[in-house]
Amino acid sequence: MPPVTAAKRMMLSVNNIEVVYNDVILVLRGLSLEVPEGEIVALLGANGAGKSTTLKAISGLLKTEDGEVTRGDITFNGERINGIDPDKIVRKGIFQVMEGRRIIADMTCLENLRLGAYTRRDNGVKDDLDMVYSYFPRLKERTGLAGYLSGGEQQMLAIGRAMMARPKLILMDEPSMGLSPLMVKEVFSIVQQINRDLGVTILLVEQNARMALQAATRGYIMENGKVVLDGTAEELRNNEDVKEFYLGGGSEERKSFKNLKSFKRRKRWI
Amino acid sequence: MTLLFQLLVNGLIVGALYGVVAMSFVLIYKASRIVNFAQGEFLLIGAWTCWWLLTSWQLPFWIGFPITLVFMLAFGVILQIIVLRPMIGEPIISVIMVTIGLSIVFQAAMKWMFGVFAKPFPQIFASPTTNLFGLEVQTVYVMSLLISILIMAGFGWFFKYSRTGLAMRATAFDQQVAQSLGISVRHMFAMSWAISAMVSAVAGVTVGVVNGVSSALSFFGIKVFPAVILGGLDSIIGAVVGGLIVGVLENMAHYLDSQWLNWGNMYEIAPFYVLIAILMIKPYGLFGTKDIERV
Amino acid sequence: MFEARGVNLRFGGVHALTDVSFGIRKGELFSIIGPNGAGKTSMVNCISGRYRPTDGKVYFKGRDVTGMTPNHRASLGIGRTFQNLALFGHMTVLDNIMVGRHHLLKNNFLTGPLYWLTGARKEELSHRREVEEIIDFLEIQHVRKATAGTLSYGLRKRVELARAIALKPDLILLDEPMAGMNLEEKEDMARYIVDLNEEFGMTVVMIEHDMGVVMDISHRVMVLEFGKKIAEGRPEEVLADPRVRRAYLGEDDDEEAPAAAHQQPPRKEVA
Amino acid sequence: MANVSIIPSGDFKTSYGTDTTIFPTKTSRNFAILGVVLLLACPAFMDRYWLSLLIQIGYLGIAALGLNILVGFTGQISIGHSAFFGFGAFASAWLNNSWGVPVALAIPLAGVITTGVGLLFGMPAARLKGLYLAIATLAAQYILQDFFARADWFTGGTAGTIAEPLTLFGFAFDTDERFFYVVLVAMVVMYILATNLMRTRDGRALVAVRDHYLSAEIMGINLTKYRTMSFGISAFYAGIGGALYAHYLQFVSVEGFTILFSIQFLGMIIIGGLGSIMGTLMGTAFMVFLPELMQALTKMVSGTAIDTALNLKDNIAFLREMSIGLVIILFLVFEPDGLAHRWKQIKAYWKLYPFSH
Amino acid sequence: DIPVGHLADQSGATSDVGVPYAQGVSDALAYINSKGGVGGTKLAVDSVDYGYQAPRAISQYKKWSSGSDKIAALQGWGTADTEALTGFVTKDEIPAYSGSYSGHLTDPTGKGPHGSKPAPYNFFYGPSYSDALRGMLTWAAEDWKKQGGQGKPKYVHMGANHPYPNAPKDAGEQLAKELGFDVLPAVQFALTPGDYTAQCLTLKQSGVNYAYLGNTAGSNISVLKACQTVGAKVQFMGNVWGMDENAAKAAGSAADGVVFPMRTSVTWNAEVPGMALLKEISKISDTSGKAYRPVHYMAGVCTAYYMKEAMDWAAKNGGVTGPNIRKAMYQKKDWVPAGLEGVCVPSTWTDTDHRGMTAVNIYRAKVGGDTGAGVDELVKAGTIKLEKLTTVDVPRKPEWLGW
Ligand SMILES: Nc1ncnc2c1ncn2[C@@H]1O[C@H](COP(=O)(O)OP(=O)(O)OP(=O)(O)O)[C@@H](O)[C@H]1O
Ligand SMILES: Nc1ncnc2c1ncn2[C@@H]1O[C@H](COP(=O)(O)OP(=O)(O)OP(=O)(O)O)[C@@H](O)[C@H]1O
Ligand SMILES: CC(C)C[C@H](N)C(=O)O
Ligand SMILES: [Mg+2]
Ligand SMILES: [Mg+2]
Repeated sequence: MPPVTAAKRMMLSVNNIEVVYNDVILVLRGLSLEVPEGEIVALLGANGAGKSTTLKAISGLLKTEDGEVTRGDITFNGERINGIDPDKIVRKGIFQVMEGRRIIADMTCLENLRLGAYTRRDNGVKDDLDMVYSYFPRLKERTGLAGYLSGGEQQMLAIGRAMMARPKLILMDEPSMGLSPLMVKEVFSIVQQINRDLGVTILLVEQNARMALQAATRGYIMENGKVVLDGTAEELRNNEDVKEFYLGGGSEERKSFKNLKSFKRRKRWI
Repeated sequence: MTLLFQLLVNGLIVGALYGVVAMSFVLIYKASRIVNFAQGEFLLIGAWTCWWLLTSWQLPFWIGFPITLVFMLAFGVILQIIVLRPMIGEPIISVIMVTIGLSIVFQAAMKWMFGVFAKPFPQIFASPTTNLFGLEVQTVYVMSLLISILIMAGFGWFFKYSRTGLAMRATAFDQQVAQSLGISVRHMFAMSWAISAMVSAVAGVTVGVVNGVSSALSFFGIKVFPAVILGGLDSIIGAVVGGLIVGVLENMAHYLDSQWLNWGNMYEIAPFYVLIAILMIKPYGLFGTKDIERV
Repeated sequence: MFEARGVNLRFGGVHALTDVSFGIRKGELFSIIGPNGAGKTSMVNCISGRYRPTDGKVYFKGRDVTGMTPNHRASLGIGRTFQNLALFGHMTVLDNIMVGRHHLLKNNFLTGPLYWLTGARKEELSHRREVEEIIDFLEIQHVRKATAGTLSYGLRKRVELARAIALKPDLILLDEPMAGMNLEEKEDMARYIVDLNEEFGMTVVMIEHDMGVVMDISHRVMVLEFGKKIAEGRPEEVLADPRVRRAYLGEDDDEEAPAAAHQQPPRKEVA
Repeated sequence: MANVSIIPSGDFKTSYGTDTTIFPTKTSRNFAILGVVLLLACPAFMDRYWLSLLIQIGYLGIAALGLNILVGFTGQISIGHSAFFGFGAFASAWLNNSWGVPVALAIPLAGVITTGVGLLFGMPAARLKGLYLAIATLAAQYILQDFFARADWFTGGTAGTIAEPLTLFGFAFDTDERFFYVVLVAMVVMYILATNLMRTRDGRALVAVRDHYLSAEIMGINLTKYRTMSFGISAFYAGIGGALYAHYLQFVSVEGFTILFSIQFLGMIIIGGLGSIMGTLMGTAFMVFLPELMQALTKMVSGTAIDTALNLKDNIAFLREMSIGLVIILFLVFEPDGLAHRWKQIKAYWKLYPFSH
Repeated sequence: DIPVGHLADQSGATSDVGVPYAQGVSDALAYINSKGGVGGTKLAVDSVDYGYQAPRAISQYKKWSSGSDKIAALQGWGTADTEALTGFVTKDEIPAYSGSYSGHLTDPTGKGPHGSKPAPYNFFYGPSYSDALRGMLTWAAEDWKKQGGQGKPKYVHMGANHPYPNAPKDAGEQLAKELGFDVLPAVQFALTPGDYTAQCLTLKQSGVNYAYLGNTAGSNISVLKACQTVGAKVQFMGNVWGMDENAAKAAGSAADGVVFPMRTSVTWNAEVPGMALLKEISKISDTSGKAYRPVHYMAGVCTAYYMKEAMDWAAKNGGVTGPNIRKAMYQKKDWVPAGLEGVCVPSTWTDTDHRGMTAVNIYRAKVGGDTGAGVDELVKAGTIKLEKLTTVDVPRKPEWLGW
């Protein structure tokens, strides 16, 4: 693992964890990663690699799905947090934006946003609400139940809800999923803004590797429940395999989706 | 005509009582999607507790009753911690079955502790009956009517505006999401059970004062199902309106029955016919929120 | 093959679709794009029958199907996948796909239980064979017996596609089939879709936000914004439209541009 | 919900046919056959008490299976199952008493008539969902109970009605030893039918409706038809179970078919495991044996030190009731997915032994 | 040993009356054993609480009726279970003594004009629900005259639409018509406590004079209280199980004046020879000897003693078997078990008529003052009094057999 600049304090570190679902299905097999304070770290990987599982292990939500961290530990600001209830973890400052939006369908946008700030006791809620609305004006217009929002609108709401919580660390599970190209750009710029202006550390799971590696400072690549490659965003962007499988293009000119019919190279990380 | 009017008044009064029990149902449902089959036993426990304080300790009603409410609050919390907490995250239907188990346990426990005979409450109000619109009614009904209005207003505000109220609704919608927002599902559940137990105790004491306390009081639990559904499972106002409707319906059905039909038990069955009819028109009751059907 | 005439869809005050008319030719790969909340999914819902237009008519194979129930449309040959996953979570993958064959199977609640006596067994097995072919095609053999609800997101999308294919539809509607996939997986998915279209001869309607894919594989594209159709035509034409660029891609567009410049695949004309 | 179905290695399937059998492996099939053979021998060595419990499990198990098809497989909760059970009981007795239909024919016919009633009361399912539907079935419970008490011509009114024992070719199945076989055959047949149903088109459609009715509809499934049909099937099973009950007890009275009984049915399938066919049988057995077991246990307690310490005496009855409730609660706390689930895990464990985990 | 099965409801829906009745049966049987049992052989009594659930009663019965220690007789309880077991006890020839007094059980041959099924092995001690009601109606007709009532008195049957309250409904209404009552349509109320104000308002409006309460105490109390509140002046006539000391206490002044039939000649505090034995029996479960026993307890003791004496006879005439016990039941006329004189009412069973008792003792509950204290104190203080009004001899009409 390449050394991280010593000056950076590790906000989150995941050490060699193993996760088992339903007492039998082993999903993560010795996964380690670190998130330095104040940075954006991207976590990339194929479908089913265990990215969401990793995030859930950190936020404690694994428990609610019959999953369990059976080995290794997770520390947040030096404190071991595996096994702690998810709501307590939120209070410590880790907030997860779950995959698939998961907004509360039978409440209005406003109520959803207010719930984002559930753990907060300060008076800034009102201002933050305005801030969210200024990022996503559509949310202000939609006064009906959140369940009737379009897919993309729900995604905006989910991100807005995380902003309302003002956490120290946001775990984002595929925030750009289902967003239009315009919105994707917007979301990534918001992610960067949150990081820069509010000083929130972000662990980002993304399929849009190109955008993710642009926004992030560091990245990890997962396969089959393990980290197979990591480095700074720069390093990853220039890695041949990453280029080929995540960014497209690779060494040659970018291929058309139409023409890659039969020819297919399987990836082989070292 | 006066009979009809009197029945109407009586229907409203009894309906308000149904409304109280219905509210305590809805409360648990709103926070956890659990249908509590032990609600009737909550009512019973409340009634016995109050009875015991009033007879064995000779406390005056105005002290014994609040103590009962506090006790029920604690009881709800403890019950949640011991029995229902381990069930968090498990299939709702299993939790519902647990409440059925609870009702069996409490039913037997109450009989064990207080015996199988109906016991009368000591006299509480200087004048046990009050004249309301030309109908003599038990004073305690009037009391529960007032309390229920208060409770209803309180809940209405609570779920619409308070942070905790919102959190409870979120918990009901999706426990996992609620937890991801930092809501302690345990606290929400504990609170809803506690308040629900307390509210049922109001109804329990009322019925107990009127009819004497006996295990059979717990039947009220199932009796209010139509009321809850009529109003809409997740609506506090609906619960009260549903209660009133069922109360009035029973009495009107009885009127029809006694004057013309002579079926005998129309008052028991009619609410169910009306229930089905209303549901066919409004599948989520009068005030219930529709499920969101989107793909 | 399919035609929408003046479709309007309103939910209370929300105008999800306003006067949208378009047609889809047989054998075409037709994409719908547009900003979030533009009404793309709503349009697909109008085709598959989940929503009934407040106004306007939809025709399928020359028939007015506006008032037809979704299940009836399925047997007419319309299949689809969903934006938010909608698998039968507690069934195995195999059973999920078998459900897709519902309208092709004949046995029922009387003949089914008498399995061996009524030919139900034979029928089930012959369909199983065809389902296995779909499974092979989409390369999901390894999860055949897994419970659908526990699969990862990408696999679930694939199972959904398999289920829709199992219907043997003439028109297949795909709502963001590649959301949540990485490049490699998108490539696979694109290949399946092109195969569906070219080899199985299905007409495909696809909603997708990845411009690369849309540009590369679709024959024609329609753009919706705020419920209105703002453009329709060949991908490179549509993409050149300044309104589309502004509303959908963002003005300082440079990433999706190559796709437009990219050499277009030769149009394959289908009768 | 187990993710992967675990099948021991060495059990290769060579055709789709062998992959869709009722029993996933040869051993499991052999065990099932062995079980039935053992049951066949039961009357030879069991006394009437045990037989009567097994008979109860038989007819209740059939009815409970119907409820599981409705609740577990189609996802529609019913709190009125005992009313359908009762209807089947009355219908069979009525067919036999008033129309002279031989009992052997009256039982299936009663099932068919009950199906009709089930379809009628299942009609709200076209529009109602979840608990709203559940309470509509509660209405069915009360309305039918009222009907039983009123319809003298059909049920004998509140006085109840006599049901003749089943006779076939002059042989009367009027003792427990004999009736046991009737119930056993009925049960095996009904369970096989259900298993077949669930692995064919309409059975899958029911589960699809439960899991995701919106996409089920898009897949070409007529929701109204299947939702209502599920009530029909469930009522059919209830009707058969009820009819067997009637001819076993030879007397049917309104009093038996209360909401408490309906709730007991729910208990059976929840404890057994929703959506599990064999689980239904296990759950039924659980609910039948539990009170008997508690009875025996409390009897053992009486007269011991515990008795004197707690001053139980007559209160022992309450102790028993409480322990029944407690066992149900504890069971669900430790096994919220039901017996079938645990059974599966045990099987999975042994199949992978010693490499499980 | 002579195995005897005892089904009781101690935890179920009718436990308010089931507990004292079962206590009476248990104590009596235990006492009999302490005195050497039947003909020197002890009774092996198995008391089981079946929670008023018929299926449980049945499986329990199967246990008792199979194997080598098949019970010689059964002490049972409710209507549903007794009727469900009727066929079985007939086939197994096990005499069943029950707490259900349904008229249907009084017809051993099944030849009664009202088409009940034969119940040759069912016995109960007390007037049938129907005969008790006939007795009260007869009293009511006279009472109406005595009170100087004008015109036809109005009668109404009240209760749930259940086998138990309904058992005497038709019989009562028919006799009421014959006696010159104006019979109004029945009014129903559930077997559970609840608000029955509506029922009372209609009673009041239609000016009912006499009403029969067919339910158990719990729900009757609700009716009594509601009617008191709305001021309906009705003479209520309770069922055997519908009124007792505990119910009077719970209903308080609302129970004042309610009339009901009693199976024994006296209540606990009476001074009759038979009470000596009863007090001895009571000590079995109450060593202090001070407990006040409600009427159901005494009825339970009587029932047990009839069985015991039948067994005595059987022991001397071929052994304690079911058929012999049944035969023994027919041996005596105006039978009072030895030692219980003045308590148990003389009864006669024949092989064609199981109406053991047709003399109906009618009592009236008197409640004066607050009923907060315990039942024994209330009775001692005279706050609660059960006063005997009269005895009506209901004719043993053949057409009333099994009805
Ligand atoms: N609740 C669960 N029970 C059992 N297995 C599960 C569960 N959730 C996930 N899995 C399994 O764990 C593995 C990893 O899943 P995970 O959702 O973490 O993948 P992912 O990397 O987020 O994939 P995607 O990009 O598709 O979202 C998958 O094989 C999946 O089948
Ligand atoms: N059932 C409904 N009730 C109310 N409003 C609805 C309903 N369905 C859709 N809408 C509204 O209609 C608009 C269009 O929604 P639709 O889902 O079609 O958008 P979309 O183009 O698919 O967007 P996305 O790309 O974000 O998925 C949205 O504003 C949404 O809020
Ligand atoms: C009500 C109870 C005392 C039992 C009664 N004998 C019955 O008929 O069920
Ligand atoms: Mg994921
Ligand atoms: Mg969409």
